[in-house]
Amino acid sequence: MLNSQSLDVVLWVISGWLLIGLLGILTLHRFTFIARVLFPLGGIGGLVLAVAAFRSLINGGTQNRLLPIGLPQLHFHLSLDALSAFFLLVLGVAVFGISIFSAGYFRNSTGTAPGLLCLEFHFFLASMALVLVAADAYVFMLAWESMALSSYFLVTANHRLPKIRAAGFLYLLIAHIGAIALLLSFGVLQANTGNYTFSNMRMQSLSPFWASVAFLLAVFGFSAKAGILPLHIWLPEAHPAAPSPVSALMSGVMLKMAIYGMLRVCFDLLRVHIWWWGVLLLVLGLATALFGVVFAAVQSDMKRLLAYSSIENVGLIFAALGLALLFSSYGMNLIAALALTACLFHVAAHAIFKSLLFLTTGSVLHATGERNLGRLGGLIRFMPWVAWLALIGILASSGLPPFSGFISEWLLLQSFLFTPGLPQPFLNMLIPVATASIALTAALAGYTMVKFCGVVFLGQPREEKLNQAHDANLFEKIGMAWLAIITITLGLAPNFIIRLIDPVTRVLVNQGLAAQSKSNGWWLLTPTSMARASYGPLYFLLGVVGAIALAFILVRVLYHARLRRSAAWGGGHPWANSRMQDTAEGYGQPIRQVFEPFFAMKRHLPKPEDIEPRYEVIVEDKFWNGVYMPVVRVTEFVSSIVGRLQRGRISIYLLYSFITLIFLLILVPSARK
Amino acid sequence: MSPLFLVLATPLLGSLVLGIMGHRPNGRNVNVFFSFATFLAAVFLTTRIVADGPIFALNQQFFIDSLNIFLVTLTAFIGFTTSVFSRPYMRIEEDRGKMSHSRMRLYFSMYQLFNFCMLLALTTNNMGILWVAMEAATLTTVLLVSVYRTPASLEAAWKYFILCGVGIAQALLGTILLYMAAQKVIAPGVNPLLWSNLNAVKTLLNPGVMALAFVFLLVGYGTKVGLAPLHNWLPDAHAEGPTPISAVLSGLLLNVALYAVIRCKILADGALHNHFAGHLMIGFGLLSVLVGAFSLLRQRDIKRMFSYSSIEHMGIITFAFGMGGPIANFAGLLHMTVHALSKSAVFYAVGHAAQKAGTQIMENIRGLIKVSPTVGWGLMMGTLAILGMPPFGIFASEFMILTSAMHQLPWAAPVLLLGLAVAFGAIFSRVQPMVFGETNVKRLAHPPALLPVFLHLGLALMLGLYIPGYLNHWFVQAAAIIGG
Amino acid sequence: MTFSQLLSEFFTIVASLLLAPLLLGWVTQLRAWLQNRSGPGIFQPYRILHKLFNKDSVMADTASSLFRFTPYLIFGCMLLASAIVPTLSTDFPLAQAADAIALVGLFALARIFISLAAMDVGTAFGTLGARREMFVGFLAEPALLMVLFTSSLIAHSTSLKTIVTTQIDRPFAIYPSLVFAGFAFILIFLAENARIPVDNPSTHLELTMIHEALILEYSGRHLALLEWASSLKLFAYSSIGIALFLPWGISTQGSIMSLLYALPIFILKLLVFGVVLALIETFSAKMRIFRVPEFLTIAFLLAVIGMLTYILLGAKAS
Amino acid sequence: MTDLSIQLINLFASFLLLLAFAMLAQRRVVNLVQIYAMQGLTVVAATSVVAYVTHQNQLYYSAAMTLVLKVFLIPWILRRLIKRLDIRWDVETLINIPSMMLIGIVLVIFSFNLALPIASLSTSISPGTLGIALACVLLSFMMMITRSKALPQVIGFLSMENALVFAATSATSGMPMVVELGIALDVLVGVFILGVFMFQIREQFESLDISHLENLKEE
Repeated sequence: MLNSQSLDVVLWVISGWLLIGLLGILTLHRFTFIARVLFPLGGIGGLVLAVAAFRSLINGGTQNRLLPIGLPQLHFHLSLDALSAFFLLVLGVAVFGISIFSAGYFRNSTGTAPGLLCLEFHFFLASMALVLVAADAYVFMLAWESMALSSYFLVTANHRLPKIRAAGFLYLLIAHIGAIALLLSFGVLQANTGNYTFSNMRMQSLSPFWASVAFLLAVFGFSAKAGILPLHIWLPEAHPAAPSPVSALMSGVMLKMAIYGMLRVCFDLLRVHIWWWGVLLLVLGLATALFGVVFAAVQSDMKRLLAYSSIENVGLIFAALGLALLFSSYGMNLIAALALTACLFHVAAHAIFKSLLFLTTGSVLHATGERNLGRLGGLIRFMPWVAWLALIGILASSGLPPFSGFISEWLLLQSFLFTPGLPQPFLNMLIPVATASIALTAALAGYTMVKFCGVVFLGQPREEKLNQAHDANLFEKIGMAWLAIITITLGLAPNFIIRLIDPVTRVLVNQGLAAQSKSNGWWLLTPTSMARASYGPLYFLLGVVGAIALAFILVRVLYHARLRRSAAWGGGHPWANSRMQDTAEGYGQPIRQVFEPFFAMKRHLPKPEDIEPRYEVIVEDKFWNGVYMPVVRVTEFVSSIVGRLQRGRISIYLLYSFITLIFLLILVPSARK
Repeated sequence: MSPLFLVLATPLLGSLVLGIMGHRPNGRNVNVFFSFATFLAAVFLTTRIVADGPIFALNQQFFIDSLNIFLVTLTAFIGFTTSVFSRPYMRIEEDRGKMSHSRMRLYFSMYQLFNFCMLLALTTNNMGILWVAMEAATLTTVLLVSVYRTPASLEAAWKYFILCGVGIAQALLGTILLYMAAQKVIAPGVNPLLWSNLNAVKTLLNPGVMALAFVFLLVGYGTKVGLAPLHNWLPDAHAEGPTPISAVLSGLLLNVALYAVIRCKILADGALHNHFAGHLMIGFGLLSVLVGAFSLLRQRDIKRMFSYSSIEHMGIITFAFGMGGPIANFAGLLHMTVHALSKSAVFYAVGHAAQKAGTQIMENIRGLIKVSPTVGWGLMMGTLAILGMPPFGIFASEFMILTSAMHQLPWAAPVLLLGLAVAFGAIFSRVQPMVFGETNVKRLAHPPALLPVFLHLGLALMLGLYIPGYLNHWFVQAAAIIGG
Repeated sequence: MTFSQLLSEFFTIVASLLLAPLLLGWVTQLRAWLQNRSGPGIFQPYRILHKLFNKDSVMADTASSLFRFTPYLIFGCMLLASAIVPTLSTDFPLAQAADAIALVGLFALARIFISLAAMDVGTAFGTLGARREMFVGFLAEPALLMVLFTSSLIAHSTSLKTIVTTQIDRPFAIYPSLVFAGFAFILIFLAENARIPVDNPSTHLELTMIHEALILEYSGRHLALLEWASSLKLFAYSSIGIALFLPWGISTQGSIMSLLYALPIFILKLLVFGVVLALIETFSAKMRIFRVPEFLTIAFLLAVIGMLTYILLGAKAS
Repeated sequence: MTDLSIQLINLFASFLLLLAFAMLAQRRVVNLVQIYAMQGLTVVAATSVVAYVTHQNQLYYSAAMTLVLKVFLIPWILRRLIKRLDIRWDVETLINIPSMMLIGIVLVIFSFNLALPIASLSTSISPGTLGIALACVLLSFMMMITRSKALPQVIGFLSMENALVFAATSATSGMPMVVELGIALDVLVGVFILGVFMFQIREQFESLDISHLENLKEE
């Protein structure tokens, strides 16, 4: 009884968000009301959502509802099972932080009216939640497309700039094409029964061919949303273009909707698994991860950098997903559960720390009006809150113990080390390469994050105006602090999260890790057995802290604490100034050198005779010229041919009808049979 | 029978009155009045149908069943909203000296006559009268398209006239063959041209004649539907006439022509016992989708662009009916309805946008939501509705069409995917900068009538989320009638 | 968690704290001898540390709290690192706290903080050093992970304890994969501990220096802690090498006697290790900074090949 | 008696076909109008014969209507147009005459084959003529395609109408009266509209050459 309510709660929250949006549009220009009342309300809604989802995760079981709207033959089917609940939990937790932050973030001066922003923002939230509880193809697609649409309007909030408009267009186009692919995939899954409910799709048993068709269409559709190679092209354009809280939502939460879709289709709707599906996802994911992190390392715009790092993380999640698929296709369900746990854990971890990082960029943007790393620096002195909170996010996202990013990485590598059990020898060949690329990705992520943090917050300010930078306001602080706390919790109490993930994996591959990790005590993370591997983040933390304390005390006791301040040593150089620090470009230089073939680079080197010499390097994505431009050219060519149909000569038009008529008349005899 | 009589008589009377009274300042109001009266009559009729089912009238010369009742109502409704829209629109045109008094008179009286012809074509049971009504509709719209008397409009009207005239002639030949086939099997004394009678005996009709007849009918009425490659008149005619006319042409006349095609298909299917008719329609449909979509990429004139999108949508609908089956037919009918609503809404918005900017060339229309947000959002929302974005109704119908295509004709699904994707890219990449961005144009002399725009969009939105019971009932029944 | 476990843990920590500077001194001394110099003696590191601790520490005006906090953290990380690697016994509580992956993560944590600290002051040298350090790191770190994985594949476990015990218990056998891994490890060792040919700990030449550029702004006790930390790092790496490649002699049960018995063997191994290191450093020349990527890529590939060979042969066997 | 009438109808039919070819071959507009009138006359004759044989009075009405409309009224209007617009010049065809003839013959054969299987179903007294009617339709269609001036196109259009009426007569011995009326009305209105149009086209383009009507097209 108590349990059956949590889906209702979710629905109430969804309708509440829609209501808030409408309120926003009614009070179009009353800024303070919208910012200080409506947005926090939405945040509370997120919290409620999280609680409801948490409860249904604990209580387990599936709840269904049927709303009397939608198509006459197909009313809205909604259901809440462990998978949806987990993602709802992530959504709710993230939204709480982000909404509170937005309450302090949005200024009255932005191009779009605040009420409109409020509407779009909350419709975005509602559609995401609806995606997660959809139980038939129509509702799912409806919510999916509304999600794309509302986020599009948020991205183009500042539509005065042509660049942002272009980004928005590219985003919506790719999202729409992906959506059509998904639609077709559902068309295959319903197996011509004309019944689009997921429950019906589960019952269908498709032939391997049709199953693969559905799978491939789904992969296409969801990769378009998740930004998997080669459909990533919109992501680094669209995410930075949006206002920072929206970027946080898109990078942190919306990408996970694609993951949810993949899990739903691959593990829930498609009951059969074919091994090469897993390999495909694995390869796609790893390629994306490596690509994303390498590009992130050379960016000089802080939000673009984060966007590329999102591509990397989603790639890792995809890889874990593929590994799980691979294992389950061979019936090794326990290890599949391990891989899935890694996947879901990273979903949660990334959702939180990436939102946190995007929010910090928001505060920086407000304080300095700068996004370009080359013009920032030294902000830790003016905005310590933001800096230290950002540091937490950075440590998490570069996968360092004892933070959340490390756990998922650890689980992922553990599940990789199990692969020698696979029956196919040449799959085993894949493993070292895969593991190596994951390790490389992780290391490069560290590189990138040091660049991000070091250039933005450390060093000396590269511009005069940075000295007037102010710290985040209260709402912003609360929002970011919340996310930071969650990040730390994820890192220190992984077993707690794993116990939440357990029901999900039980639903998907009817295996779970909770029992195992319970048996070895809550403080130790032991996926399979003590002898195999164990990691105790609390021990770890205690060890480090203890050692630090020991050192500190010993130094104080045995020696002294005298400290003198003086100017930094410029290496004997009299005119040392902030311009001599390494720029973002300079920091990315080694990566550019090592991964030269990845990039399409345009360099401008200063010449001796230049009056004001400048060094400039523009790194571009090879996929744009390699994949997208050709498609565009072909389309234009075809359209030019089609255009020839309309040449204005009436005789020619008559000729068309004449020929059509004759052609059809020739067909007539065939009809008699 | 009285409501049906009212539905037909009101616009006819209206055209006479408006023709006689000549141009007075309140001519536009009279126009609105008559359209509204027609709409009321249609609503009255609808209630009657909802109450006591299909009816015949005037010894079976007229009939109303599930397949045409919603089209009648839709036609009357959009006829009314368009008259409301053309009040300020034509007034501004007049102020700008594009319309003389005599032409205003012509415009209003022909507008009513045109509505009459469409309603006649929809309600008649007689295939011959259907043909006559279609021809008459062509003639009236020719006059409406050429009402500006500019070279471009004359050229468009001329092409429209010649191409559709020839097409319609083919339809006449088809009708004659139909008659010929019917005479064989129908008992003497029973009128062999009445669709209901034909439908009763359709299985007995000679396949050879019916195949031939259907080809001529398809080419004939297909020309008016604007199926590629018979579509060439359409973009010209829709782009050069006054915008209200573009709205009704795209929103209503195409539907009426398609309605005629469907009636013929039902008979042909009955006689042929194979999918000949369906396959022809599928072929035409896919071709139209592709041609429409790829032509969209080359447009500079906004009204031209949206008329190509009409071609594309007609292609989708034809494809759906060609595919047949309860789901696809249902989707097709829904698509007809929602497309009519959304496309006319788009044309209203486009009309005002073009008037603001003083041009139809898209490069010169910018920043609509800055100068007048309602027009801007109207255009944006309408475009999204047309592009099949949820929660608008077109998404629902496309959802059903695509998913059922994926299993009945898997090879056709990629074609549709391509068409839809290209159309989306083409239209949206042009509309976005028109709605967003900076501008320096000034407000209009007369406040634009935006009620119709949002009324239509609201209905389209509703149909995406909730379809009323009786409408659903009609659709299901009509889908059953169409069969396939 | 028995008393003997705690004892052995404590014993290990103390041993590493004391032995680490000695190892450094030993290597320096050996190098001096090999270069026909009379070296400073192997206790020199202690003297240096003592001196530095006594000095006032001077800090740049622009330095933030992060800068002050970092040396303690680095020291802590390195101490923990040498505490979780089984040097004398495999039976100690912290063994469960962190496995091979966590160990690598620990090093990464230290690296990232030292680089951030170096960037904090905002001088040209600091950022330059940070960049180079991270640059060396992003190739060395995965390579180290690969090396560890090669042996964890053999032991079917990533926990160092299990790896070592399986190595000891198993009858002696030469694993080709371990040979590759060993070579890779040596290269990584040199790179990570700022030894010739990658870096030269005894110069301050801005064209080439990496480690020294990082800690250029530090002085006094902070510098002392960093120096001690780096010697601890050297020690930790050496003990990793020992644990992975010649673990024999490490006691598998934590009794005091076995510890006392294991200590001399371990020290012996360390001495040998120092000799090898000194020889390498003497006979090889410092390479240009631009050559470092190639050097590390080779290490990385060697490690990957190590894993591959294991799976190849394993696949053939099974 | 009936066989004679059948022969008569067949005769008229072939005469109609001949006229269609003549129209295809004719360059002078005035003569085109003449031929059109003769076509109308032929249709009238055929219709009245059918009416006489089948004793359907309504066919007499339609014959009379055709006579008034297509033999006198419309040709008169066309002649006035020609005079007023002063267009007595020769019409250059887009394809040269001989090849048009060849294509025409092919079309005739084609439509005969098309009509053959269903001719037996014809309820009229002379089934064979359906093929001819079909051929006439296609031929006038082709004429519309190949003429580059407005007026000849219209004439082609009208002759197609004629062929259709003939088809109605020959295939089904006449459509119901109401339909006939509607068709006639439409044709008449159509001609008027065309007439008005040509003046407007004329004043806008200083010519009736359709090649001027090619401005609306895709770049």
